[in-house]
Amino acid sequence: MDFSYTILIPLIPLALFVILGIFSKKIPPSISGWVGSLGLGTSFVLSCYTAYTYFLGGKLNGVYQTFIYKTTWLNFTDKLHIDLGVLIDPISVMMLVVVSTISFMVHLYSRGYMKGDDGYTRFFAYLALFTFSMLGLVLATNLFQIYIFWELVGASSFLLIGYYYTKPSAVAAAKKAFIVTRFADLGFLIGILLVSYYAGTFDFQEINSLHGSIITNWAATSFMGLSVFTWGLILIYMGGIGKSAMLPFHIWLPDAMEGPTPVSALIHAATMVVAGVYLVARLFPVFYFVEDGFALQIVAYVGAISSFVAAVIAITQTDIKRVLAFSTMSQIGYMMLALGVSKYDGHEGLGFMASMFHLFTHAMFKALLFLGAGSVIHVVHSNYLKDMGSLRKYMPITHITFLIAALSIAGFPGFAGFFSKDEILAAAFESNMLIYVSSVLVAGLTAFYIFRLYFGMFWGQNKNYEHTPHESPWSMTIPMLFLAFMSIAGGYIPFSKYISADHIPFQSHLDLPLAAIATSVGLVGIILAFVFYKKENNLPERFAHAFGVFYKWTYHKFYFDELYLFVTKKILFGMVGFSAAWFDKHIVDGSMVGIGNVTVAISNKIKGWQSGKFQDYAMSFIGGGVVIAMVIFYLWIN
Amino acid sequence: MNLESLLLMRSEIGLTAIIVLLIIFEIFSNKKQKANIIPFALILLAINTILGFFPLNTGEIFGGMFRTNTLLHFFKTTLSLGVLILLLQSADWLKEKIVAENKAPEFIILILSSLLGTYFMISAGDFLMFYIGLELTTLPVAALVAYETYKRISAEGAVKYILSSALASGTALFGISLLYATTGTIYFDAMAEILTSSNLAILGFVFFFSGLAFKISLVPFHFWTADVYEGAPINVASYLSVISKGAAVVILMILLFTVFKPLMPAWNKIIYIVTIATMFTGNLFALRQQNMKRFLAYSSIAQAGFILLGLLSVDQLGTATVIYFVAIYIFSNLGAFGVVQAISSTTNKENIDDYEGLYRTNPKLSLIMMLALFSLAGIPPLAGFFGKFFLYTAAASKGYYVMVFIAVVNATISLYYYLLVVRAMFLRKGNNPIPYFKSGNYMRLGLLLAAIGILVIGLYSPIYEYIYSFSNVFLN
Amino acid sequence: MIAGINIYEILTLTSILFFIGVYGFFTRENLITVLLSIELILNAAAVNFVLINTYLYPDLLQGAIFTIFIIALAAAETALAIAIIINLYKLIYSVEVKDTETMKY
Amino acid sequence: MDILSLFVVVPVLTVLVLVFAKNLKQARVISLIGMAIQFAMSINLIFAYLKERATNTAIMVFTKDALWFENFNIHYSIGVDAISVVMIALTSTVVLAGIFISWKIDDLAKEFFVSLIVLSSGVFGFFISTDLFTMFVFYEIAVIPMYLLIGIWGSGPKENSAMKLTLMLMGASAVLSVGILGIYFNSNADGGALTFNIFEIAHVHIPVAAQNIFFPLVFIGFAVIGALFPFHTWSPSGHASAPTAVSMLHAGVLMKLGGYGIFRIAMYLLPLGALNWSNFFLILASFGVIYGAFGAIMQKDLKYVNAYASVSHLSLVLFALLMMNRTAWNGAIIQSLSHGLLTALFFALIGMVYGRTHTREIDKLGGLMKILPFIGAIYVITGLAYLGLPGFSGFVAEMSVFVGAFQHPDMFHRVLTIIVVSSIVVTAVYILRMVGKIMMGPLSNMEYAKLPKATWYEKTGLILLMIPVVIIGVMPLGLSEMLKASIQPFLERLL
Repeated sequence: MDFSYTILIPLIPLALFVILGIFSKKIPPSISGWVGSLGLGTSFVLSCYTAYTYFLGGKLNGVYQTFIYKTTWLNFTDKLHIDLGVLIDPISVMMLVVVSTISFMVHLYSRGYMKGDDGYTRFFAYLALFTFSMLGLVLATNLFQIYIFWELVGASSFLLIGYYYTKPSAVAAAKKAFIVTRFADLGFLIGILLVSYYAGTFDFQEINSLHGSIITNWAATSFMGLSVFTWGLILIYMGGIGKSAMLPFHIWLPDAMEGPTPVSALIHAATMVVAGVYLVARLFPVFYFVEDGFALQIVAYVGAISSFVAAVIAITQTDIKRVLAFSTMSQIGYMMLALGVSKYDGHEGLGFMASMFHLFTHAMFKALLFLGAGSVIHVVHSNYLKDMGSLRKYMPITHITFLIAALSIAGFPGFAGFFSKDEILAAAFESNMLIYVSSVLVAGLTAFYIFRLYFGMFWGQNKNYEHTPHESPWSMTIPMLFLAFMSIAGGYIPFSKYISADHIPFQSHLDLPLAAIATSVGLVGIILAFVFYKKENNLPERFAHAFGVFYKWTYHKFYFDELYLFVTKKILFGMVGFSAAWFDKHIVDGSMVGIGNVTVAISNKIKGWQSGKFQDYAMSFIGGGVVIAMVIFYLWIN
Repeated sequence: MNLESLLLMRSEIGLTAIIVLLIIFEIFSNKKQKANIIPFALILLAINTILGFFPLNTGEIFGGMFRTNTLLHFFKTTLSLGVLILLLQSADWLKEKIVAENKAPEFIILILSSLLGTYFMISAGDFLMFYIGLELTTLPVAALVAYETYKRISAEGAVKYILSSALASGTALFGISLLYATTGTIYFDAMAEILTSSNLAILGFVFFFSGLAFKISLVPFHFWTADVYEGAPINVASYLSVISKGAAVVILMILLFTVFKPLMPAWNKIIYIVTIATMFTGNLFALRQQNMKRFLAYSSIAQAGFILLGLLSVDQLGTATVIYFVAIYIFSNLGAFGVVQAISSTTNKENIDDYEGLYRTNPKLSLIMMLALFSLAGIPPLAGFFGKFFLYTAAASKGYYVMVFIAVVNATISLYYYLLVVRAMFLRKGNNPIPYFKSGNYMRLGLLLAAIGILVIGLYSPIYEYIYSFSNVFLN
Repeated sequence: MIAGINIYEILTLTSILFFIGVYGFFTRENLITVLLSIELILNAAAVNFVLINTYLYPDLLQGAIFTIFIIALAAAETALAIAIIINLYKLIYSVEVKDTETMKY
Repeated sequence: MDILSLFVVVPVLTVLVLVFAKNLKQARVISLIGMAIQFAMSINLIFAYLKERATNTAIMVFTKDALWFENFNIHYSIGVDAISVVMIALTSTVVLAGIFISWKIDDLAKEFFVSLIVLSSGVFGFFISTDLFTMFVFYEIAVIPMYLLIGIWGSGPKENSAMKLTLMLMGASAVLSVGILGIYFNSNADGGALTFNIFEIAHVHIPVAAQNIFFPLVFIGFAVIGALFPFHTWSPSGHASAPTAVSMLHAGVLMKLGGYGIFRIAMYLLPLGALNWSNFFLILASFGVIYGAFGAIMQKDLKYVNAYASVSHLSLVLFALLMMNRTAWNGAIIQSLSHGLLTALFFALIGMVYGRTHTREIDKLGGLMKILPFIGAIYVITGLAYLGLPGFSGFVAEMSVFVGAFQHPDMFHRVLTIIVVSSIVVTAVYILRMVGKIMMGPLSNMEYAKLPKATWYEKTGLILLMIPVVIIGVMPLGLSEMLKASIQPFLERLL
């Protein structure tokens, strides 16, 4: 089969970006919106077609083939060269679908949401740029290509978060996001350098091949007790941590909510933030085989801890988008831990599949949640829960779709989230009890905080809105409806038939007891939320008081930001930067200037020699002659 | 000795003839015609200079007291070209003098006789002729330093000059007498054969050397320079700094390479020490100067230090580079002094501060000044760069890398104070800049010649090749 | 040839003469006396020439000739110096060394 | 007249014509024409080179040789390889852009353009000459006009900055001259005549002792203009005081002479010395990378930020050069190009902002993007390119350097590489700080609301510089292959 046409999928958005970007002043909004949506529509159709053809016909005697089309972009050495191209295998195809779907939906949605904004065209240009980079990322054929698009994704995220660039908070958030991820990418880059130095290649096929140099003799070179490849993978995963907002690099994600809501839906819920997961999945064989999966363990624990901490924090946040942000973080933690606990072949590789599955479903319902929140914010003009209430009367569609998404994320039986989450729990249960328990707890917390949102937004008592809320226009509701459909239907896709660590389909089944536990925990969460937030009452305050300090810490997100602020501002810039500047000004430059001053000073000191008395001159004349004679006699004799 | 052999003294005879003619003219011309002596003298000198470009065969007369060869002839021609430019630059100034106090002719006559002195000095074949030439070079200039009799500093400078130089020549004489004592001859060639490095000989050499070093104003024999330059009229200072210094350098080189060759290990060290001292002292003193004449005085001291680099390598290369650099130096310094002269003679301003904003009022003058200074500093593509670089090469060819390093450090220091002047002229706007003025044609011609020299001598390599071709005459 | 006096004594004498001149040059307050000390220096050199000639190299008269020229030039020098000093005197009515120190540094 | 000498002749002719210019209009038109021709020639040269290279396998092509000073064996000998070709292209681009940027120079316009073009002629001569002496001559010709350019048309403490800059650079070149003489007098080590010709010397086995002595001299002589720590201090003050076009030319081109000279002379002629000294200078260079970056964070003045950024990025060039392998060298050259273009862009933009708001204080500026959309957009793009965003030249350069340097078998070098790599974060910090503060955020001063938009000549200049940045960034393969061929001889010297 020939998948070379898939190159068009990223190139169309690129073309859109170039056109809209260069002529952003010329093109009227009415057109640019349509152009963008149509372009993305084509990519969407194409990727669906790709998925269709690949998953039906991509198998060669039971194994999903990998198709690679690439061209050399830059030669470093004989072995090391950056290629650009497309790599078609189950996960990349799956990601293609996710990215193009969500992006398409967001495009449609934004036409309504961004209406009347003076940067309308610019917005769509940025969206196109992001979509291009993200697609390039998922299609990457080698480490360096993925790094290239990794950076591009970061940049476009910077542009989109800072879209309202006159708002200081937005600018700050954009900078923060970029710099934090950049710092993580530093690890990524060094990791790439390490791996490529020892493996002599960037190419995924060679790196991942079970007979490749890495997997066969990773033990050859070790550094501080670990294989250098383990170090390399950990560093690479550091990049993943940054992009996927895992602990400890999660601090940028909440602030990133400064961006327009569609952006949050697209980038910071559905696609970009799962890049880390994708990266690990992409390198899964290496992660799994090198040093018996030491790096993979780290992935698992980082995922588990992040998901738990994030869920806890999410309970106390009052800004709905931030709640969703932490929820995203927690869900991605799920995916990470699923990968982490996964084995490689056959049914053992359940975790891998589960993680991808959850990635898919999560993209749908989380995007939906954001879009819903967006349409609410659109009418309420506030992000804060306290300004909302009993909106169900005014905006039925939003209400229903949001409910569906909430049930889905809460893992209510029959909804997409239920199935994927169940697989994850199953995988965790099989491998690591500790992680399993924590993730069950997280399930409960998730249900609680999401329904806290739900009740807080759509029930409770009516707030006095300056102008009465109304349902959003069709341009916004249609995508929501579609996603709502997906967040139910997505669960019934037999993922294990398509995606597995070793590309060999296997049969996965619903593990009822585990499902029962999870569901019941979820229900408890929902009920609690119902009790707390269905009607306005003082229960939350009482509990908050009961927990006291703990509540305070949670509310302040465990003071991560403050810590980082202290380290960067005070230590790095305050001390290092300042002292560097001082040193430069006074020591280095000072010494250079000093040479000059000394010369002038000497010249002032010795001016007295020229006394103006010609007899002194004569003395120096004769004296000089005599001295020279002396010197010569001295040097002469010996 | 037949009469043709007298032709070896062609340029000397020509010069003498000019002087005589001028004296006659001076005697028999009435007050109105006096002014014409300037063009008259200029034309005559120009003719003599042009004649100088015709080759002259090697030889010696008066039993070897007077000798000449291509190198000497070339250098004499260069000197007379320099004097020509000098006179061109002073012509307008002299005109006023004639009107005011009617004493132009003696100026020219004295300058020319001093030039004659340099001729005899450099082509001397024995110490007697050398001594006569030396004195003939010095005394007229001493008179010229006091030329502006109404100026106190002029008289003071003259006193310092005449007394110091008398002391210098006395010392040199004493040295010569000691050398005579060791060898029993005053002829260069004869002495070169006999001379051995006895202590007495070295003592004699040192005394003699100090006498000559005085002329070149090497440290520590340089102190008179600044005061005398400041006191003297600008063109006299210019003469001192280029012509008499250049001649002294050349004869010093000749003597070192021929007569004192046996003492080379000794004088090599002397030169080494003196060079370093000279460069540093000259530069360090020049940093502070405000008065342009004083400034150029110290700068010329520093330049003398650079010239000595060439003496360190006793070979054709060294000779060639020294001659080459002296020629370049003559043009560069004449350029600088010429501008100072032009400005001072119209506005009586001689301080660096007065030059502020000069470019905006008198662009041409400041351009020439900049060319001259950059040439002195050794900035390509001006001649000075080539001169300096070749001097370094000469020193390095004998492995004096440390010396070269010290030299380049000094070159950087010197660049600093040359840039101070450039700063005043170009960067500063100035509160009351010197107003625009149009200097006379003589002056313009003089400056033009100097500028051409600065530009051409370096880039046009055949000049150097030519100098190199005959630079071995004293090395065998 | 003077009986009983050998060349070394004479060279010593002339050297002493020379340095007396130098000393005078350094220390005299008055320009004229400075000029006198220069004469001493020149004469030291002149005497040197003559006597070296007669004692060491009597066959040729180079030294003697040289001496004659020295005397002549010394006279010229002195005359010029005197003229210049007089000129200075006309300007400042003083021939003191200390009055010739306006230009310095 | 051969294709290369024209690069020196055209500027000289332009200057000669300029002398007769009456006013600003004529002056700028004349210089524009001259430099446009120069630019066209440089573009043509690239293709001519590629064509020639296909058939000609010599190290240098388009060589010409004329005897100049016979008994020093000094020749006016010229020739280009890929490295000099791209450098020439860079120079002509920046100079042309500089002419556009200084379209409205008011004071002594004629003299300004004259000095600018004299400077550029020196640079061109430097890049084409293959004779040490000629090279040195052109080098100093290129340096000295800076004094006037900064001193007359500069701002702030211009006189001191100009003096400091000139003295440090000329002092360096003085040291350099000693080194060159040292090479010259060792060029007959295998017998044969003394020569200044680089490629004749390249065949000589200069004794190691001599190499160890003269390598540091030559290296430092060039490294000062390449802003090597601790000799970089002329550059911040110099840049800050210089007028826009001069900063562009200086940071964009003149500082490249350092890296080029080190590569072409120090590395190529004294490889053993290079090997012996590399560790010492590597430490300085890597320190300079980090140090410059941190220095840039703390600056308040836009030009200072950029100046320290240049220190950091040029130290990266030296770092790569000292790594002594093909990839790193490749990266070093591309980094020179990319930094040249980007920093020129930055200075141009800063100049435009300054020309409108009359301040370069970061704290005083803010939110200009709304008022000056074009300048703002280019500013942001330049910033992103500067911090090494893929798709722009900076990324290609840095990655080549990092990967190349990391291929070094020695642990010490790889550790240094990791340290140096970490600079990309700091770079991001100061770039975003600058961009975020002055372009984004609320308008800091209501006065700025009515600032004039970018004019056509400003836009032309910016676009002119931006195009190659993007081209290199998007398809670097051609360039890197082209350079690779020319780097081969340098590698062979190391064996």
